[in-house]
Amino acid sequence: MDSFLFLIAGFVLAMVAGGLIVILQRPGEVDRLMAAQLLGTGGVAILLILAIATKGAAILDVALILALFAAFVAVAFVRDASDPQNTAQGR
Amino acid sequence: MTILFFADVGLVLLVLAIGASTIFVRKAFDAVIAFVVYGLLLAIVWVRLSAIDVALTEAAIGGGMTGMLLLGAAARLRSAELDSPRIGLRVRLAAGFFCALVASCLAGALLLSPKAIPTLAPAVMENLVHTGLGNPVAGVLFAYRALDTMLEKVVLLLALLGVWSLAPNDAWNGIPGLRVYERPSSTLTFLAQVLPPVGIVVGIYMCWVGANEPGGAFQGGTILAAMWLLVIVARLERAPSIGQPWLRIGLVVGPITFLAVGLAGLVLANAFLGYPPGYAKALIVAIEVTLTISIAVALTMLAAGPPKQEQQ
Amino acid sequence: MNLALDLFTVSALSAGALFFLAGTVGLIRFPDPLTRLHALTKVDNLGLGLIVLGLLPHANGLVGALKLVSIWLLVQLSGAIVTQLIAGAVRERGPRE
Amino acid sequence: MSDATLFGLCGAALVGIGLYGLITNPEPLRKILAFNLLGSGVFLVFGFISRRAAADGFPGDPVPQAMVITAIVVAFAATALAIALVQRLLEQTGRATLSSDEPVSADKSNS
Repeated sequence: MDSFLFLIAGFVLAMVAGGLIVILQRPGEVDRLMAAQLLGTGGVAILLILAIATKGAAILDVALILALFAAFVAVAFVRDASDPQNTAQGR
Repeated sequence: MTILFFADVGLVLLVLAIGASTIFVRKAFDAVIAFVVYGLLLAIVWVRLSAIDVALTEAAIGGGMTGMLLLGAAARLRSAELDSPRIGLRVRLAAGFFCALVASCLAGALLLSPKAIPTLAPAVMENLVHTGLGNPVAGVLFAYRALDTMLEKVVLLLALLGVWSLAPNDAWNGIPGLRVYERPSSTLTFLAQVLPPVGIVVGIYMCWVGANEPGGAFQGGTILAAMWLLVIVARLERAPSIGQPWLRIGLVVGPITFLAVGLAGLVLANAFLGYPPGYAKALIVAIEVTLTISIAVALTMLAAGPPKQEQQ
Repeated sequence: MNLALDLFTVSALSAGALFFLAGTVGLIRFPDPLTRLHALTKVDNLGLGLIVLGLLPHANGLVGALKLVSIWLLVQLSGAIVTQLIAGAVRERGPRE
Repeated sequence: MSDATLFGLCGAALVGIGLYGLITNPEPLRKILAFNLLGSGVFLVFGFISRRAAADGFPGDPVPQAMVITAIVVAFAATALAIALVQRLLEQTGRATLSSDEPVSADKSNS
């Protein structure tokens, strides 16, 4: 069972890695804003699987914190991506 | 086990790729986004290294708070971004060679390190019983190396003094110039209303479990700081002016409690920062609670930056 | 009983992983930011949801299970709102690349 | 090769990458980023040591871990101070670069 869990964790990691690399390479800035969201979800999934597979209940806390801060950082992404354009137009 | 090893190789490659992109990408804002992603990824790496306490800290401070700070700075500096003079190819090659040399020396030292590295882990485990704590890392932070931990709080305050002292003369005691949403949307307002209650519970929980399980004052304080910043960024609440007495008290209450307990230890336990036997856990928990408050305030103010406007 | 639970876990986790695959393919293949955002949200809801569902039988007692579910709820909530925020940013600057 | 060694080597490589960025990037913000990258590489080396030293059945040696936690917080404080300095530099001079003797870039920032 454990090796199956690790297999799924590895698969999710591969998917997140692929998504992240594509997102970070796109020319538009808008796509990059999704990076935190993707890592938030995928990272939480990986950590939850690891927590169950290694019986480390504390890893759940890491997942919790990762989810919180992924949202926090995403807010900062959007703030700083859309802002200067507006103020530039305002000037 | 081999599956896990391959996954680890993939994780390392991903971390290296994203880490390298923070250096080699052209625009500063892109580099900062990559750095934030990198910081959050490192949390997974620390989990794989069985360092849960560090993973929590890295996700909260290394990824989240540092990311917030750098994103604001990158957006501010974007207007000043200029085609910086490219460093000549020869210099870059030389630098690359030098850096590769440093990295490979370090890698060699790691690979050639002796099988049994001197460790203090057994000593920590042996003495952990006397503190009444269950989390060895908290034991090290608050009993074994308490002086370090106390001075670290002082470093936070010193850094904050440094940031504040960069304010223009007329803005002293003013309101920090944290970047906020120009036109906050209702969605953001909703998030800033819904997430902080959850975050505050998680922050207090982190501080509470810190004695026995991974967690503690740093992680709890950082979460509280993040929630406060979220509320300010969404413009539900203004950043406080730095002259507020309650703010100043919040900043120093943790270090002062720590110092008071340390001085009391001089009398009661015959050593600075010694805990009288039997009271260690109660004292450490008291220190952790006050430190959580101080860390939350200090990190928020550090992320908010130097005061910009005069007090109104 | 044990076998049934394991079977349940395997199928739920596999289905969850499938949604992660779908999300990544969507991120790579979809033509504009809004549709890519759409692909991303499916990963939040169903990918993570199914994985949490599959892990539930192995959770550490009732408290552990509750924690798993509340983490998923947190991701759901913040994910939905953040996606809205990003979509707002996309709309503001137009669908240009 | 164990997993811990793998992450230790990753840390060593990150130190190299960060150092390169620190040397070759002229913008202060990028230098701050590179410095943080270098620092996290060093932390990972500590993580390797913490894992290696714990051969006696512990999950990890708590002493290096506690040091890394302290280091992460201090690195954040240093980053905050550095960023405040850069922003002040921008307000004062209208430029965010350290090289004052580059006529080409000076012209561009004036225009």
